[in-house]
Amino acid sequence: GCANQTAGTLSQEKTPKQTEITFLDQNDRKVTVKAPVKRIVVLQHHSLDILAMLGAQDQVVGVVSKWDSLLGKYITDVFPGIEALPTPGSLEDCNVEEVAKLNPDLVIVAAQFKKEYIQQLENLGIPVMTVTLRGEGKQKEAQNPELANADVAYTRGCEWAVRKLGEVTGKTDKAVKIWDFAVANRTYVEDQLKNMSGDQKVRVFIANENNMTYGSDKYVGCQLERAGAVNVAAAEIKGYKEVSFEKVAQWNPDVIVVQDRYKSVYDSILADAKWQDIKAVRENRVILAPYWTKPWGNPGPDSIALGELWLAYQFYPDQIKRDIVEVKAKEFYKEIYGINFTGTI
Amino acid sequence: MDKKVGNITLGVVLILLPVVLFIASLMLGPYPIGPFDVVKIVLDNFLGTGYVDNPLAENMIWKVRMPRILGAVLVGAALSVAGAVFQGLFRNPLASPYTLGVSNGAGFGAALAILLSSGAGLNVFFVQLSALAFGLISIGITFLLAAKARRSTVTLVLSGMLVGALFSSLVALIKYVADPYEQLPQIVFWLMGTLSGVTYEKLAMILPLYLPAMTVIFLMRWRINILSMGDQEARSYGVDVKKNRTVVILACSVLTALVVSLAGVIGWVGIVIPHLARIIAGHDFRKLVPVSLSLGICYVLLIDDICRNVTAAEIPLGVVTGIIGTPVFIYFIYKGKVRWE
Amino acid sequence: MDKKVGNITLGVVLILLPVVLFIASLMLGPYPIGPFDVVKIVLDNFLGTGYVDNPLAENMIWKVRMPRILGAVLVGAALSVAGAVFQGLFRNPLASPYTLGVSNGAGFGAALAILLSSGAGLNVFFVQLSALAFGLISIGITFLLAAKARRSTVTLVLSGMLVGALFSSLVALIKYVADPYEQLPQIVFWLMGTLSGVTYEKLAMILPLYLPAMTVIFLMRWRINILSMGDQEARSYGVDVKKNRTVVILACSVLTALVVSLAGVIGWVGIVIPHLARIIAGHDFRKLVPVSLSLGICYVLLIDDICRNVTAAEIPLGVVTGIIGTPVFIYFIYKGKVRWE
Amino acid sequence: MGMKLEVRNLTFSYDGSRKIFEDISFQYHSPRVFCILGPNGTGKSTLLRCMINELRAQSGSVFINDAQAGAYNARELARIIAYIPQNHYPAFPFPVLDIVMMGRISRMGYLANPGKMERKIAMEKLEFLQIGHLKDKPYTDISGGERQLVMLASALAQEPDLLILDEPTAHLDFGNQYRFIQLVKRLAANGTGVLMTTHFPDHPLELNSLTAILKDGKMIGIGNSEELLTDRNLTDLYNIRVSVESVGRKRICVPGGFHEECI
Amino acid sequence: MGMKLEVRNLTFSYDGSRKIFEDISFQYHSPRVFCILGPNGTGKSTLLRCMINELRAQSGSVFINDAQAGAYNARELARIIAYIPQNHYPAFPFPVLDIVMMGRISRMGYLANPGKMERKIAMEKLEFLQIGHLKDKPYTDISGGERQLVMLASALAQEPDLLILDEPTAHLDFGNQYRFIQLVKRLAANGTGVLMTTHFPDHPLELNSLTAILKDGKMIGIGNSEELLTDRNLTDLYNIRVSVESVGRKRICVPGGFHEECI
Ligand SMILES: Nc1ncnc2c1ncn2[C@@H]1O[C@H](COP(=O)(O)OP(=O)(O)OP(=O)(O)O)[C@@H](O)[C@H]1O
Ligand SMILES: Nc1ncnc2c1ncn2[C@@H]1O[C@H](COP(=O)(O)OP(=O)(O)OP(=O)(O)O)[C@@H](O)[C@H]1O
Ligand SMILES: [Mg+2]
Ligand SMILES: [Mg+2]
Repeated sequence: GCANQTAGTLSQEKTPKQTEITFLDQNDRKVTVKAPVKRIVVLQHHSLDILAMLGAQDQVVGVVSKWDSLLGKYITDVFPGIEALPTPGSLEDCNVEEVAKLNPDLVIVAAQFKKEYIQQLENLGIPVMTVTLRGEGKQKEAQNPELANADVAYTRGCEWAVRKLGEVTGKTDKAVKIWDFAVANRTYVEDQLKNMSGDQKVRVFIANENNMTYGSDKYVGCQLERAGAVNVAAAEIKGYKEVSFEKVAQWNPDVIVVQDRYKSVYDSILADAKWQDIKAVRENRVILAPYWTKPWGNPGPDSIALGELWLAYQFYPDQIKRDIVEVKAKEFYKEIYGINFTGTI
Repeated sequence: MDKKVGNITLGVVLILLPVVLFIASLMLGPYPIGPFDVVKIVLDNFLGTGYVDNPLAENMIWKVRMPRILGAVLVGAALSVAGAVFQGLFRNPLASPYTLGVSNGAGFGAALAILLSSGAGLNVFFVQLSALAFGLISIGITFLLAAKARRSTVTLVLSGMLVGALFSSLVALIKYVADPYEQLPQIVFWLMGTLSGVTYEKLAMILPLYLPAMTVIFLMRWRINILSMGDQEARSYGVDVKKNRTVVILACSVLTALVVSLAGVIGWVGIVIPHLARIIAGHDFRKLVPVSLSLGICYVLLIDDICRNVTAAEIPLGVVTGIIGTPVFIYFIYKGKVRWE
Repeated sequence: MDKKVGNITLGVVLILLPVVLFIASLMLGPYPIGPFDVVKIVLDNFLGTGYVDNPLAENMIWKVRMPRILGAVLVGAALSVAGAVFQGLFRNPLASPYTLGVSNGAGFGAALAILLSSGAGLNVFFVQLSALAFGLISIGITFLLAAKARRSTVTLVLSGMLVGALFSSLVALIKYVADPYEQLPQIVFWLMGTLSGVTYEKLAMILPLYLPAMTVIFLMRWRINILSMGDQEARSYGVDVKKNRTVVILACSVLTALVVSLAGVIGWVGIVIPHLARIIAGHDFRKLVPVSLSLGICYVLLIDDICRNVTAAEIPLGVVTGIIGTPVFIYFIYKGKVRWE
Repeated sequence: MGMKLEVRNLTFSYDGSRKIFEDISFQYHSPRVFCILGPNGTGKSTLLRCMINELRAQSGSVFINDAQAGAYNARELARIIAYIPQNHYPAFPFPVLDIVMMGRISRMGYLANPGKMERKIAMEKLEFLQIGHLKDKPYTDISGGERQLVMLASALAQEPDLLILDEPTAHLDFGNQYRFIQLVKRLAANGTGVLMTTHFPDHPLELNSLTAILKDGKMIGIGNSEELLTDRNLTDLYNIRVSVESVGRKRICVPGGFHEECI
Repeated sequence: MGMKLEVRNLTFSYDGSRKIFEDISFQYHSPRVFCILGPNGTGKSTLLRCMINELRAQSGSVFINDAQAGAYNARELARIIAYIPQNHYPAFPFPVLDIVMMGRISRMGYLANPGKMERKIAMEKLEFLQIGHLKDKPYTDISGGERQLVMLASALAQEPDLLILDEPTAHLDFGNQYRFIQLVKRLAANGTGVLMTTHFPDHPLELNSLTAILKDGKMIGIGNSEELLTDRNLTDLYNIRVSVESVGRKRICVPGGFHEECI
């Protein structure tokens, strides 16, 4: 009985508005979907966030497991009802049958999603789209740790993700609005900081748990650069690596940035005797980055729109005023997510 | 109960159980297909009744469930048989198919392939091939090392352990340099072992080596008995120890490398199932090999069914293997049934 | 060379080498402090010269390098000694301090503690304590299981292996349910083993058990020789096998649990160093234990120096252990020096 | 001085069903020599292992100096009794001297390593058995007979009241067998008892020992060797014709009588 | 039928320096019985292991049927020679019958499992040695003498031209020793050679065998037992007084002469 019914829904023609579109996804795989899609399974958390920005929550029928810790608590504010959605997979894998049971028109997966599953989903006639948030530039420059190229790659990648997700969900206008907002904010920061010379720039160290830091090819590095800072680890370290305290002491950074999900790291830096002779600690410039600035490995529109701005304000409060940050944050949350901004600046 | 009758009953059970589990596994899955529909779909394929009710269900059976279940069968059989043989041959209850470092070699191959592939170009066959190749290379190195030194079994085991350690360091190195967001999860995931990625193509890739290797072990069961008596004893019985041992170890290692390349490093099966089989069958490989085979297949089928069906997201194999298998084994240790010497 | 003279030379080398390496390690580090400054800083502390050149450098020596180097000493000593004892006691060249599942137990303890802590409240001592507690619990379970069954060494080893398998499944379960961004990396990182998190507080936490356990093993060296002859033989010499074996295994397991709780699961040392020590010292634990101790300390100090100094980012211990240690061991296998039976 | 070993109604089975021996009782006072004879597989080794409390009997008990054998801990027992099994599977290649020193453990402090004194005693025992030259050899790499002598030296180093030896001459050469018998006499004379199994009726005859005959799970005879080991008894015991002959002062058992016989 | 074993100038050393024996040469044609006598640790077992190519001599060579022993592969050699070592360390508790069937492997197909025929032959050998009742017992759980008989059955199942046995009677009881000697006679009569080491000069005397005496790394005598085994030679060999006495038709060696002697 069940099986027949499933088949029935599948073969049944959807509303005539749908048109078939074909494109290359961010892993250069050809994807064909009937847009706008009705039922999406989202196994990539940035995409889930972007879909919430786009206002496509109703089209999402399944989400990545552990979405709450991948994105943070705010997601329940911007995506009411997400708790009730099934979680048929993670960033790396899924239960193919569970996905099939949801009858999706499209599955969005992350870069690390196993290729075998993509194959199996396609065998079942389910289109899969990979979102990596990096433009094509990334592959060619993968071995090259130059920040400028990574910056281009992340920017293009994020733009593509916003526009393409807008297109497949039929929210093209909103996509344009989101991206324009991000670009405008970024340009504002750029303008404010354009007269700064290299030796004026603050030298920043990003502290994570387990003595890990972000080196050169992560988005957060671009974010710092965009905010007019120098990542002290970027010259010697690529990617996400452990560094010893000795190395940090040698770099002696002006500012230390800690994400607010690593509050314990922040506390221990302030408390531990050995850190007290590091410049940033001595000068009280250890800062905790709030969730909405998203200083992550990959960019979202809000990390471009708000994160860069906030960091620049932290580094150069003379050039970037607190009010501006507050206005922009409130505007972003109201205009894009459609809720009130409740974060602290 | 008469001992002979008991033996026959046991034999029948050990043959039927995997078959029953195989069929049951085909019927189990989160995507709802009734048992009759499963039968219909399977029969349709063989009889060409042309009666296709639901193409998605048909795909589910043939493209999703079947290759995975076949994979479970091959993995269970290979690991448990190789484990039983190694434990006997090395006279070491701690031995497993991974003792000689094959899994680390294969793991390195896979990690290397993942590292070298750009995100878009990742080819699963390349990964599998590389895993297989390095699995075999690691065995080659082990034999080379052991051959240069004294040729005893202990030297071989130590060489294998060493080669394994080397490759596991190399895997750590690759993990260290890999992209933490894209490649690292792939590598970690691969190493953890899973049956969900099995496809017909992958199966087809391993069968040409798998079947001969398994056949060799089956045919040499009596010789393995004699080899397990010790090198000198076997030699004076007229068994060319070096040659025969090499063939047996190679066959087991090839089996291991094949299934590791197919499904990653699946733990527990290769060390615990042989011990359980030994409780039932004793130390005689004529019985021990088929019993291990049957138990290994049943066990992996069962475990995989649990992984696929219990929760929405798949439970990793490594979680279920230990948690299901341990109580059984505890029971037998408790009963004093686990004897070695 | 006269054998006696050779023995004395060897003894002196084995005592001096760790000391020299210890001092050298204090002088090595990415943060540049000249050797003389190091000496000055160290002397200052003991003589109270009040001569403080550079507070950061002083912190670096006392708060960063010293605890870490002390950690390396404790870890190297414990793992290599416990490995040597287990290999002899179980008469099994594949045995290691982790054979009885202590590491998996401790790993589970740590993972559980990390899972239970909210991100902000993560207390490293709680993690260490939990690791230690579960390490000891796992040993307790192993003994209990083995005691209920036949009390042979093999049963004990199998029980340990089993308990280890169970805990490793439970660790997999925790990994599966853990928060992927905050808890999972912590757990993975912890399990990989590192000396970078060692502090005086952590050291102080393990010493009260560490020193007695190590002393017991040292004092019982001759008894371990007799135990390694086999249960019946030892008993007829007048050694209460069950009691003595339990004490020795407990001491080794406690040492293992302690250093695992301190620095995570560090591989290779506990299995390969004892084999190297056996080449130098033979099977007599009166020599084997101190030689293992010395080699273990040197090896871990050396490895850690490499991890700390070679690149800006720390290299994980697991990468270096295998890649440095393997050539040495290959050399000895090649030379046919590795003998077991 | 001298010790007392008493076996009362001892019944043993490995598997709980087939009884290896049943209802065996005897008393033995050291330092007299006590030989146990019996065909292969009759339970001699099993009986010895019950006496040293390695195997637990199904019923009956063993008393050592009037206390249950089970009441002694390993250390106490090892000071009274040294035991050498019929077969020993060597583990690690310890030097011969170390093996002999191991015999001293029950007389050393709990955490002590062997010192000069243990070394001296061990060397004495080796020299005494004329195998001093083996002292540094790994005991895994010596001949079968040499190993048997080393085990004996180790047992002597234990300085027990009673030696329980399972076929101690099995791998000794003709000369060493003879010397061993002389040694047993001397030990007895000096107050150390010897309880041994043997396949040679010549041994109890030569030693003039207390002798027991085990057959088909029963102790079918116990007494002075001279009286017990008659042509008739031995013929019954081994199922071949045996005649006990006098050669000078000695009495020698000759198998097969004077005539060839078919197997 | 009948095989030829020739040893030419054989010198052996375990460590490359101390020579166990030097420049040993002899010829042996089966099926005559050949006994090797010598004190403990003199190199008898070592010599046997050289003959079956388990140890490689430093110089000199062993010829089997006029081809170098090293030229035979294990299977070929096992069809000609069956060897039982002095000590065997059992591995897994295989049933006795399986152990005996293992002797058949050199006569079975490479990938064959033993069938009815192998079972039958193995059973025959067990019955022949009167240990048929042991067939299902794990061979780890039988007595020392029983195990020695099982190993003998296994060697017999090999149906070789020559049995090389290292102290085959060490753990046999008095009766089984006698029966074993009768068996050797019968084997020789039926064309199977037996080359054995023994500590009992009575054995070569009873067997009237070719006999060699090994002492201090030399073969100090080879010849007919009657001629070789004199009072004087045996006294020299074992360092105790030995007299060879006649008891009826038999000749028996009596250690220690007629007088007590000190060790
Ligand atoms: N571990 C065991 N488990 C079960 N049965 C055993 C075991 N050891 C010996 N037996 C059996 O018990 C009986 C007595 O064995 P035991 O070794 O005591 O004989 P024995 O008199 O010492 O013989 P031998 O003269 O050959 O040494 C034999 O039938 C043997 O098969
Ligand atoms: N594996 C070995 N390595 C080194 N030396 C050995 C080894 N085996 C035996 N030896 C030594 O070689 C000599 C001869 O030993 P072998 O076993 O051949 O003597 P045997 O004549 O058989 O003595 P037995 O009558 O006691 O069995 C002895 O001195 C012994 O110590
Ligand atoms: Mg016996
Ligand atoms: Mg010998």
